[in-house]
Amino acid sequence: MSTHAATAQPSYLVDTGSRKGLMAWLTTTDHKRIGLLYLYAMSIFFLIAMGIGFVMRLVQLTSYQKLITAQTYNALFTVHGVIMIFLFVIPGLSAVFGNFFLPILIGAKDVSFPRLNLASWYFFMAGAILAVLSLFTGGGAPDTGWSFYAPFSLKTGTNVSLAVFAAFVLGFSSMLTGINFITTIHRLRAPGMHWFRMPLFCWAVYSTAWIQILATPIVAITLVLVILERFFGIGVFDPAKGGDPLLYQHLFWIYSHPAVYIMILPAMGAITEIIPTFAKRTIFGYKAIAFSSMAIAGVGSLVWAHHMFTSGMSGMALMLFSLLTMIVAVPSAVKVFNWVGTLYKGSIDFQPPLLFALTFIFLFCIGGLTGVMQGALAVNVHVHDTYFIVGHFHYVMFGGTGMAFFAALLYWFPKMWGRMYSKAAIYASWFPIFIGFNLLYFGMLILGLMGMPRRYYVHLPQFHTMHVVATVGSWFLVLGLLLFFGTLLYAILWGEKAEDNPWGGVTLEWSLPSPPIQENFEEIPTITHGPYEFERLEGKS
Amino acid sequence: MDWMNQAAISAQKSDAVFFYVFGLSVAFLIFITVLMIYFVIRYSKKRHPKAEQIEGHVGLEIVWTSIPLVLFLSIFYYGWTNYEYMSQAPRDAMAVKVTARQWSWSFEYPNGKQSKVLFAPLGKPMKMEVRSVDVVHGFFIPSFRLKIDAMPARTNTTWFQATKPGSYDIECTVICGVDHSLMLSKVIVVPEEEFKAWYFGGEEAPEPGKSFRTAEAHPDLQGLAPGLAVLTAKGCLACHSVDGKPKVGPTLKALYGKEEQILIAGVAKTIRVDDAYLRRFITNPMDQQVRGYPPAMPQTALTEQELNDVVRYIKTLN
Amino acid sequence: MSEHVEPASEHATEHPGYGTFIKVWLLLLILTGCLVGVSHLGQTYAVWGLLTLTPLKAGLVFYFFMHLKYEGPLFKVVVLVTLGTLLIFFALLFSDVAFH
Amino acid sequence: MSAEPTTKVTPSSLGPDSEGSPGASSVTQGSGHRDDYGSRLGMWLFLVTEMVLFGGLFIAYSYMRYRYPVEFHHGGGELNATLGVINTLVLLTSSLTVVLAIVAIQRSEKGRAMVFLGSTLVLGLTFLVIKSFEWGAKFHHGLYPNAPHLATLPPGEQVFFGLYFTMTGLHGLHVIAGLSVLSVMLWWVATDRIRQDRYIHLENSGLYWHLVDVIWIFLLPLFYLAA
Ligand code: HEA
Ligand code: HEA
Ligand code: HEC
Ligand code: CUA
Ligand SMILES: [Cu+2]
Repeated sequence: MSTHAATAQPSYLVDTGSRKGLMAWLTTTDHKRIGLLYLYAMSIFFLIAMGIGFVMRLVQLTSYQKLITAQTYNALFTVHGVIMIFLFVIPGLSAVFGNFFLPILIGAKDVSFPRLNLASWYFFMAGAILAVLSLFTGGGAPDTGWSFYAPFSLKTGTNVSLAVFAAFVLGFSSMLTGINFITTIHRLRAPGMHWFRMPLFCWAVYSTAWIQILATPIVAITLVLVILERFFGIGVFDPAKGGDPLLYQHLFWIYSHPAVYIMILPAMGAITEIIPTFAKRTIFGYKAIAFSSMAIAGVGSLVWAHHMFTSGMSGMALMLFSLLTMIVAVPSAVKVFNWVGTLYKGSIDFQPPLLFALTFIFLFCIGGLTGVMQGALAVNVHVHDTYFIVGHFHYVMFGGTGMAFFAALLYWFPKMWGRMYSKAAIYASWFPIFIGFNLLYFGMLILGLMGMPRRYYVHLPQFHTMHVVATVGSWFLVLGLLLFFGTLLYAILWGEKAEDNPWGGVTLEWSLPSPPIQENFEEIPTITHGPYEFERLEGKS
Repeated sequence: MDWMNQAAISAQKSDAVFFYVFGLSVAFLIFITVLMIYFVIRYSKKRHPKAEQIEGHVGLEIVWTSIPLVLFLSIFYYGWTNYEYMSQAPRDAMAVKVTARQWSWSFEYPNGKQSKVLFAPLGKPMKMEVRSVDVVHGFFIPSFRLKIDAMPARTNTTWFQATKPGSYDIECTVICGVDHSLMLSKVIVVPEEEFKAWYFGGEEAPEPGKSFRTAEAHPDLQGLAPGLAVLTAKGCLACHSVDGKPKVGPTLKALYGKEEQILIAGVAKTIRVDDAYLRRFITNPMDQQVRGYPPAMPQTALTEQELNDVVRYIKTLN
Repeated sequence: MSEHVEPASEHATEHPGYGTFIKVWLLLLILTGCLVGVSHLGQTYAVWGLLTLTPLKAGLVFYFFMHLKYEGPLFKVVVLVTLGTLLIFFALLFSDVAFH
Repeated sequence: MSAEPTTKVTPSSLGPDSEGSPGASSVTQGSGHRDDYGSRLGMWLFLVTEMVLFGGLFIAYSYMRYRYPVEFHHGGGELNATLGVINTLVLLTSSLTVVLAIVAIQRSEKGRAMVFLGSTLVLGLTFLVIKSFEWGAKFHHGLYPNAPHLATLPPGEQVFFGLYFTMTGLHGLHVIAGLSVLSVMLWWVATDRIRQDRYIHLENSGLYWHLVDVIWIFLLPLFYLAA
């Protein structure tokens, strides 16, 4: 590591241009800084949406129903869902860690279109601001749920138009990021970095980017149609004019199902980086994992109507979509097995990122397996639109994408800020997070089986006990999360200096100083071997 | 077996698939978790200082691709065939028109009879023709594991055959506006004769649901508290329990002094149950509606004395 | 970048001249004429015309005007993947509408 | 707005020192070298999103047409097929002039390139003018969404006109965007920012314009020849 002692270039955190401070950040085209811009913005949205989730749990205790009316509650879960989906999990890992590490991992100095990259961030912020504006203008916060089902979304007096437009702008940001990443991977790989030498995170980001550009435009146009419908009454979704609400549902889910794989693929990619580093061995089944990413992206685009099994589709469609849903679960299973296989005969250095990665696997499996239950037609008829679904998607989105986000943050933290956090505090936060999480969301699964519908302001008495359990779970979760974020925040500000390679990783980012220099590499490296070759490291030391 | 109030054939069909997937899931989850923990301990840095660089194993990849694939396909097949059964109504099913509107359900039977709660004969197939007059709603009977969306300008159908007499919740599952969570009703399953008596009876025919509930109630009025005697004699116990069990109407147990949401002319209000409320409600049940219950309580003539007894008795149930 | 499938940044082939494009344009005009003609023959013909001639016209624009002919395989794959995806969306959607 | 990000941003792949060395040995590294191929790839990926955007509308169209075959037939009868065909010819020709402009630039024939680009702009404007006459006529006849007259027609026809205005309207917006971008290109040709060794922006704008043309190629039979 001593080679870096004499680096000529300063760290990317130091302003060198003519602009200083905030302005330097807001006009930066450095992919690392843009990654951090996303991270900071996103953390704020995430905290707000979590706060709303917390309030929703209190409402279900029934003691707060005087403060929160039914209308407000409907607005709460809509806003909670919109923020979590469009402002957190969809851009999530791709925009933060993809931006920060994709160019580094393939040995490039930046993405292909750095200014477009900054523009994407501004689109993201514009969308976020519009979303917030929609809460306080027009008829008030939208109350339709994040899926904006027509014709309710056409008739409600709330400010659906602006919220939907916000989602459109956010979609635009997501597409531009996708275009940028695909081009970057095709054009900017370092000499010798051929496709199968890329770290698997890059494969994950690559397949995600393809979904981003192939699916997002569909939701963009769908949302435009909703706006046109509200302003001009074009009648495509409005049954009063001959339109068809089912068409809306199809178009919405054509995007929004693939979107769930936009959420999970980069998360899986991050996990695939973490496990080999702490097992000190090469990944098990490199190609299987790379291809399963592409397979998930491909088949994942073909299963959308499993969200509409009770909507009265034709029997043919029901059969096909249920079948395809089962098939899309296979590549996820392959990944899980390969991760576990990577632990086999490793030399495991147990550290916080690994703990969260393994937690990811456990929670994602529960989420995925409940997904498979929902995919079986006979079961779906019962659990559709109940808390079982709510439980499922919190397991995959929070237990999956969220935990992977945390794991990735812990893993790359020393690289990004050049500082180290307190491991003991992180371990301590894990227990309340894990216990709280399962009380909260397993409680929801049980509620769903009992027949508790989702998006209910008040529940029938037989559901009360489980609701209390879930709410208590959310309190544990808060406790853990506050400790977790507090620890990291403290470390960013006052943490001790981190080494260049604290975990003994072998991918390219660990060959850089912490934090990395402005253009990543003094000299573009020439790649002569695969991404996870740990013997080479051993040979050296 | 009575898993979560299983009360129709569709529920048995759905639960069978559920248990199949659930069993597989638990097995795989335990297997993966245990293996993970075992590896982390067995191959920790201390116990296993030097990692072996295993790049993969084609055979294993094939195994763990094809076994899940086969299992998933079997889940699909089982789920699909059982669903086919759950969704295809037999020819002789009685067709009931279910109409959803913001925010209530109504049911119309082939002979034109209408009701706010759904009456169904035990062991006979009933076909539901579900429509909506405004936005999308969801017609859901948890105990039957049955759900179908109510779409505007389109009729969706499903069917059930109840296997247990009783009263079961109907809930709306698709967000449809501010009172989405109040869009509830009941399905009341009674023996066929009783259903027929109502169905073929004229306007005055008593609503079904008495027999299985009067069986629970005390037949002998002697020695009962005066209020309870009135409740029994006037048939209130057909719909109300005094022990906390929900029936068609809310239980009378611990009712007094409770805070409740009621709807007056469609507007939700929170009130505390007191003497005046009880009297008003019993004498004019249609003027207001308790959240979560269909507006199905008939007006019953009670003397002032009976009314006093009833109210006093309800107070004693706290 | 050694094993790259993509060609280097310059156009590998010779640039086509004015003539090629004018010929393609003439062909496009003729095809449009055919399409209009065919659509007068009745509903079935019109639909068949739509399904065959229109993609053909679009293909010509893609292939010549948009220079796909002169690009490496990557761009062709990109276009094919896109069209394939759309086609599958259509097909799966019609598994619902067409079997009601 | 749609075309702008890509076209505007492509210069960023041209670093400060990119002018001199088109044939640099290692193709593309960092921000130091110009990557025309990468720019074109980016543009094509952007076109992918445009294709899918309109693809969504075509999906909606075919769904509805399947539901209301007769009404769509009637609706198509209300449209002016002649204007539709003329507009097709106009757009096809404008597409031709754009490629010819590129050929001209490749041959360093600046004057010709400007004439070709100019004709494209004129043809594009012609298209918009014809279009506006057409829309005007529809409005005159009360055939627009929410019009009292339209509400009396069968539901399927209301959907037809809803889709007609949405799809031609969105296409029209793309024409306007394309024209704006091409005007900038004309200016850049005039000021020699686009020249024989450096015309990637013109090429990308051309790609965009052709796609707009292709979309119209589909709109013609779907709406105007549907009857
Ligand atoms: C990160 C997001 C994410 C992910 C990854 C997934 C993954 C999956 N989802 Fe989920 N889903 C959502 C987010 C996600 N989902 C959301 C947000 C909704 C609700 C939207 C709304 O209505 O608001 C939803 C709803 C939803 C529904 C609709 C429910 C309904 O409304 O009726 C269905 C139905 O099929 C479904 C299925 C699946 C399946 C089969 C997978 C599969 O990809 C899972 C694959 C993984 C595994 C299977 C686990 C690992 C495998 C093994 C351990 C192998 C061994 C197992 C066996 C052999 C059984 N999901
Ligand atoms: C990544 C996505 C994500 C995440 C992480 C979460 C996190 C949480 N969600 Fe969310 N949820 C969704 C995505 C997500 N949700 C979506 C998409 C829906 C569907 C919406 C719809 O129906 O349209 C939904 C719906 C949903 C419902 C169903 C509403 C209904 O149908 O009636 C509920 C109910 O309890 C809920 C609760 C929670 C809770 C308690 C958390 C907890 O995990 C939160 C834990 C954290 C805390 C408890 C706070 C910790 C931080 C602080 C305390 C900081 C303090 C900050 C402030 C006070 C501002 N969510
Ligand atoms: C056919 C069934 C039926 C019968 C018979 C019936 N009720 Fe009810 N009752 C209901 C229903 C349903 C409700 C909920 C009312 C509503 O929402 O309109 C209710 C509500 C009530 C309430 C208000 C409960 C609350 O939670 O606020 C009281 C008190 C009550 N009934 C008393 C009686 C008495 C006394 C009798 C006999 C004289 C009686 N009921 C007979 C169905 C019935
Ligand atoms: Cu009706 Cu929800
Ligand atoms: Cu899905």
